[in-house]
Amino acid sequence: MSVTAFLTDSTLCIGCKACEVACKEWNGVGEDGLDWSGFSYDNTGSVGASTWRHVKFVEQTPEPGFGGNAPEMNSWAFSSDVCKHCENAGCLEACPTGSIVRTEFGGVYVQPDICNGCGYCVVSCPFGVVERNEQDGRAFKCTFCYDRQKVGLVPACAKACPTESIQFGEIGALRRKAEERLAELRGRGMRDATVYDPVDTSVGGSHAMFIVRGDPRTYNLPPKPEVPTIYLKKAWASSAIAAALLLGGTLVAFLADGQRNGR
Amino acid sequence: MLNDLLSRWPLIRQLQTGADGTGAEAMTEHTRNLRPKHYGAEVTRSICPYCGVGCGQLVYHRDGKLISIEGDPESPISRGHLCPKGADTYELHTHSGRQTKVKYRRPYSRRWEEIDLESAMDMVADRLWDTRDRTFQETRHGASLMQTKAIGHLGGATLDNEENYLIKKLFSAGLGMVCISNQARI
Amino acid sequence: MAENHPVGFQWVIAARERGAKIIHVDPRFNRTSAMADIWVPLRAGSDIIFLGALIHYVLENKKEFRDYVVNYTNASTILRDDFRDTEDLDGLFSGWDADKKKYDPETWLYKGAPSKDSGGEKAGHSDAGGGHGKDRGGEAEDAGKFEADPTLEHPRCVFQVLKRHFSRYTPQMVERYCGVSKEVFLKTAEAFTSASGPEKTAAICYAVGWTQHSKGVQIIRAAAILQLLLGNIGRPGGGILALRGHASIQGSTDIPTLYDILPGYLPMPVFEADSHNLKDYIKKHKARTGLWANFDKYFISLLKAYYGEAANAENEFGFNWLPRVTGDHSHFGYWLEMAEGKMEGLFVMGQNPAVGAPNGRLERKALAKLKWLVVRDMVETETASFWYDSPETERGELSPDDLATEVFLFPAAGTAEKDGTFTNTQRLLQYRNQAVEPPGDARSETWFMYHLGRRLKEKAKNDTRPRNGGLNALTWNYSTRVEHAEPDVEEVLQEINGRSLPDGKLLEGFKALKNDGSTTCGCWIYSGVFPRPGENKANKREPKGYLGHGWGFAWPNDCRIIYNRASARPDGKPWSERKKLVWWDVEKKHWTGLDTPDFEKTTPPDAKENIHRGRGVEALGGAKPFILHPDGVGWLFVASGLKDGPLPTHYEALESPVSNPLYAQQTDPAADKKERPGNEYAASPADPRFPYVLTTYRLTEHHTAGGMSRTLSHLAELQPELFTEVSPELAAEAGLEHGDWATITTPRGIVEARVMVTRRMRAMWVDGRRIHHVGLPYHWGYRGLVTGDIANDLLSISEEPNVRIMEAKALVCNLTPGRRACGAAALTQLAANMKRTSVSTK
Amino acid sequence: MSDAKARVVPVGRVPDSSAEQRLLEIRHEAERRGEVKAIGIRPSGAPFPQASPETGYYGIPLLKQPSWTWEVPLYFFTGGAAGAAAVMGAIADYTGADRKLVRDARWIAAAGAVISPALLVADLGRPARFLNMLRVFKPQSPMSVGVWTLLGFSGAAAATAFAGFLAERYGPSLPLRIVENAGQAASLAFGLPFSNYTGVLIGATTIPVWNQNVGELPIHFAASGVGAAVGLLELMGNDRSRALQALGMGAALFECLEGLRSESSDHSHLDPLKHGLSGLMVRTGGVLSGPVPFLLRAASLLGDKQRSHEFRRWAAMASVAGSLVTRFAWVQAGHASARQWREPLGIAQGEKPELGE
Repeated sequence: MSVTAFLTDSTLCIGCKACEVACKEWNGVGEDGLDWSGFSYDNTGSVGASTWRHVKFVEQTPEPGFGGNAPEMNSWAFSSDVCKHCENAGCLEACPTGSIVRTEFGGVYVQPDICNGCGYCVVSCPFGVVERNEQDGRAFKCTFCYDRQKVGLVPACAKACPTESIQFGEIGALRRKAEERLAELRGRGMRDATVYDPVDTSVGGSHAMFIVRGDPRTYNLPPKPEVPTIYLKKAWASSAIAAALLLGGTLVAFLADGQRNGR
Repeated sequence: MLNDLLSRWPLIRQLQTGADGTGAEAMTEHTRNLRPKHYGAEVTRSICPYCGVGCGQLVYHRDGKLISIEGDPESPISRGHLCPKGADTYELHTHSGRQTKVKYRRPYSRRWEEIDLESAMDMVADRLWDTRDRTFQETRHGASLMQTKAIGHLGGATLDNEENYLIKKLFSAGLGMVCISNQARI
Repeated sequence: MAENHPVGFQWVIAARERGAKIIHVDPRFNRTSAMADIWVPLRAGSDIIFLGALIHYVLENKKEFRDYVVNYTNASTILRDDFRDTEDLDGLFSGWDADKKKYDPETWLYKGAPSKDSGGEKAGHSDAGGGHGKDRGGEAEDAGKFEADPTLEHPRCVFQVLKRHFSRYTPQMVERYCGVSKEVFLKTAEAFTSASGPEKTAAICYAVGWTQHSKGVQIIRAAAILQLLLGNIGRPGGGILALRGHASIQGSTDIPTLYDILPGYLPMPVFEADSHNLKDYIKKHKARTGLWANFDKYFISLLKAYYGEAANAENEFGFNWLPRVTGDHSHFGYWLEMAEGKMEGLFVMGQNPAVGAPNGRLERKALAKLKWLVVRDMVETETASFWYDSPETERGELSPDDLATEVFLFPAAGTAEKDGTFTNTQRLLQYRNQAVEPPGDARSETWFMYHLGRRLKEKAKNDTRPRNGGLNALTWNYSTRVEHAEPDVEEVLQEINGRSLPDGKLLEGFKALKNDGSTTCGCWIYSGVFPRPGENKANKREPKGYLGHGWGFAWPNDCRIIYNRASARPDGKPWSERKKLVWWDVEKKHWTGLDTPDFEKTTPPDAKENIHRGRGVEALGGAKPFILHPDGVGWLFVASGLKDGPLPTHYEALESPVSNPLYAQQTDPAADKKERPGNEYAASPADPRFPYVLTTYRLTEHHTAGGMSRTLSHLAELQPELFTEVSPELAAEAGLEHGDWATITTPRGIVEARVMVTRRMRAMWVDGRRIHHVGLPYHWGYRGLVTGDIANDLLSISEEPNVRIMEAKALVCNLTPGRRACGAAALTQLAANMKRTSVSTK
Repeated sequence: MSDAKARVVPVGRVPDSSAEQRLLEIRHEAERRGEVKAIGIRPSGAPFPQASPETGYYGIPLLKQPSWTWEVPLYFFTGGAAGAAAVMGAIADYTGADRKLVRDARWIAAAGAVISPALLVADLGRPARFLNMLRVFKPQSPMSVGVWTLLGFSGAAAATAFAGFLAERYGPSLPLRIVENAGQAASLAFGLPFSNYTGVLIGATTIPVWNQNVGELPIHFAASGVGAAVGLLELMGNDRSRALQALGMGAALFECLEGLRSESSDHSHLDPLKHGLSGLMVRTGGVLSGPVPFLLRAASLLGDKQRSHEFRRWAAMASVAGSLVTRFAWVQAGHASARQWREPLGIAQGEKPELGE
């Protein structure tokens, strides 16, 4: 039993969406609306309560003579998004019921038998992943296939992925692999390749890393995701001041009032 | 009893261990005993029904019911991977839009009727026999012809070799139908 | 390939990661282009110019793999003096009969070969045969006699003819008419040719983007010439891979549900030409040398499998029970007859022509002329519901109240609910095992056919008219399981494999077949799949080694790379260590290697050929890898068997905005337009009413006509609506807004689609003009979770001369902003568009 | 039609590369900005959606909007008012203020103690599972801390009011007195955090407009709660209390300062407080909570008795309404902020504000 992670390498992703479907098939997740978006071939939009894997389609300008894999061009990039399973997870810390737990594999898991749908995790996720299913009432997101991992199986998305763009394994090994892959890609001329793994922010790194070409913001990957617990100190300090002001103010007001009343 | 209840209260576990309520202490029995849905199920080897690549599939089932269909890691073709269509094979078999009864539409009717399978087979056999009998040409200008052009068949690329074999054998070699075609052009 | 065969594409990605270069040639930048190193946006329909220019580049720059070309192709073969090329006749080869609109292929023969005037139709050139009944080789019996010049210098040798034929297919021509700049072309040519030779190989993968043209076969032929010149056939990493779109579309041609062939590519007897007797039929189709020298064994064993004990030498093994082909009974051929009311009944199994077939309006209206229709599918397809739910019922062309057709919709079993084998795109047979019972009254086609056959045989039992001879003789004794009386599928597979008589022992391969009626075999190329009881090789799942032997069964003889003798030099040693596949083991004196040699195992490489006089495969000697061909070599020039010429020649699509830049002959002369009311064409070239090039395609999220994907929520949501892809330039010209609607019309149909403006589509400069492409995926129809207009309604029913495929990848259309009219007004709008005389642009 | 045709020997028109280049530039401009400055040029097909470092991922918001419905902001209101009222009641009692004021404050606290949990339960996706909130105690989760605080406060405030009621009805007794006193002490202790923790609750989230104001929100919410509590007490007839007047003045002053703070900053993350529906709501709430009651109270100090009374009533009503609007406004601002896709990506705002409601 080791701590595991995803490494989603968008330079290998062909945008087939097998991960989306395999995830839904395994987890019994329903469809997410039958609307055409016009955002390239992305008709899902984002991860949410009813989409736990989501392939993004980033179109740029193709030029004849340069395929999308050419180092000079990154013309149509695909990247499969998923819950980041943060090292410091906002949803996990926020959950008041203990429904969200950290598993032995390092994943962040919402226990469906506990969640009461308070919705606090929704506003605590810096990646906009977890969402309340309004029909069901509970919050849902990628389970990291905790059930499969428990018996040593690979998560459904990683298993299905035809080109092994979604890799799954021990987190340390994957981090090393990501670095090696980055060096290799840069060596091939893809100087715009980067690894997205926010280790230097309060999120402290994630169990879902990404290799993308170009600015991660293009893929809706925030440059500085923060776990909201960093605001707690300031918030409670403010709360204490507010309480002190209330207590002091009230005391002063009533004491002064009493004095004036000549008591 | 109360003791048992208390011992299952994560707060008590929290107080005992000083944990922060995010780990094992907050897990339920259900979570602790979580197993994949196909745990211990029967598995049958199959092949993906969609395109011509021929990816291996593992069909998990229990008590005659499908549980899940996923890639076969042993396949030298697919190595366990599937595309979005292949990954949806379970839904293909289990979705609510599947037909399970023979539907029949009478001439000039505006609606379907459900009929039972054996009668439907008899009806089709009767029509096939009748049309063939009326349209069959044994010879033309004294040369062997042995055909009917009044009945056609279309389809085969989604079917099994054995099925295609029986179609060609019965329709062509047995009944003399020549208008037989499918998706393939070779 | 990434679009439609994602899992197969993993191997392309794996190769790319090891340094392979991927070149993607497609009018639009799709998911495959996104993974490629080079993207070549090519004007739809200009493929032969492009491939011809690659061939020209190879020949001009002496990039050919000389040893391979000299030894393993017919480059040295000398042609007849009276052969005339398209260069001489401005787009026609010698032998064109303008009245009959067909070629007499006599002058294409090799010099020294005897004339082939055999009295009847020439094999492979019959009007009736689609071409499925391939010519057995350079024209039966004596194909092995010809003259050759191994120096390749003779002016009439194939190599020199080829050079001349493609001399005007230059980079400049590509730049001007393919929309591909010279730089991109040269970059492509350099990349492709540099990856060929003893140390390297390059593969060409194609799908229907190449086949669905009025000259589809010749496009593939051009690829074959290129690969033969570069020595990329029969070698690992080489070849031309047809990426096929259905699970067993390969199987359905091997064991065909087609009108003009029998299992194993044996031709259906044609009326008159093949009517008379078995002896003549065999004489006509049997070759003297090569594998087709055993034609009689394959054929008689098939008749024995069909008719069992009733088939004997006296009754020519039941040869006259087989129906005779009298014309074009292909899908389009008989459908047009259906439209004329000449057919009564139709079975449709696992296909959805109401959506998937060209000119859907004509196809659907033809269904209304039937007396009865039987549809078998897992869902209610558009085909099953044409009588109440089609555009024609909405537009008032059809009404259930006047429609007499009886419709039966049988629920079909899914793949997990039945046993059976699929043959995948690499000729690999894989057995599927039943996991669960189908729901309700859903049954397999095996069940349906078996029980239908049982009923008919019962009806025919006491009817002794000649027409029932075959039916009564037909072997139909398959054992059934208790549950649903489902027949034993393995028994059918065993019948396909073949047995020896009278002991009934299963055969180990097609070499054991006899021509005296002492063997049965349902499909000779599949023989060996079930060599012993209990050993179903298609169901084996123990992959070993480089090519996964032990997993399934590849025909023939479990050989994974066909013609693999070509992976070794004439002397039997591999061309290189890096690219070794099979080779001659000097000590053990047999062929060995990483693949099963598809060559005679013990024929040494130095075995002398005796093509001019010998018989069978032995006559080819030890260094002729292409054993199906009577001369044992790969054909740069096809002397016989093709109906539109021995060499690929560029013709414009039947509908094209461009004049043929190379020849006066605008389109493939032998292509059949089937032009008639309801199947009209735009004027060609450059019909001002239809200024844009239309090309149709699939998306990875859907499967063909959608019956297996639009009905499923997880796939429907991924591509929920029909959309059309246009370049920003075209959007500006036609006044289209992204996300809004556009109406696309052709002379046949009118559809509306959401507009996707994308730079992945490019306006091209072709001969000084802007050529715009309109891209349109075709999966939608009027049933399922997501519906939309049927793109295939725009296509015409046309027939490529060799295989009778329609042209779906290059035609012309008009494109206007906004939605189409509804109801009968849609037809008015369609008619109005036909009457337009000039293009009005915003 | 004929397939034959005269052989065309054309001299190809070469595309004019400078014009092509210019077209390309125009297209790029159109895609980036959604419009083209040059007059008379129709950008080819553009604008069509783009994903880029400037446009993000098609402008699809990264963050999810809060799933909360009206119950939650109403809960913020009732909780804030009840908590502040409990504190005032207790202090008033300890300082020996008017018994009616003490009683009324206790009743407000008690009412809040009953309504607040009901609102909180009603907002849950699975209300029946409310008790799961008590499975764990997570100091790192303001929601968890808040729930436990609510539990303590509700119990204490309800007990205090109930005991007081019994004592008045059936006469005092020692047990009642103990309960009343202990309850009052506990409501004071819980009321202090309870009156402002909701500021922590929304401040410690990923919603930019909330977390960027995390240092002010609890104070802001406490002032709002005080304003509401004072207003309610005054409306219940305690409109002679100068202590309440002073507290009301203080709360209004804090609200004025809060308004000034946000209005004087032009950080884009504050946009939801100023633009669109949420901006309107915030400003309305702010005016009703700050300047209006402040001025009315100031006026009431100057005017005659009758006028003074009127002004205080109006001030009380403004404060209560202001507090209520403020709570809804902040939740609304959270929605708007979550839609601001540029914020979490750190992309500078373009010319047009992106706050379509």
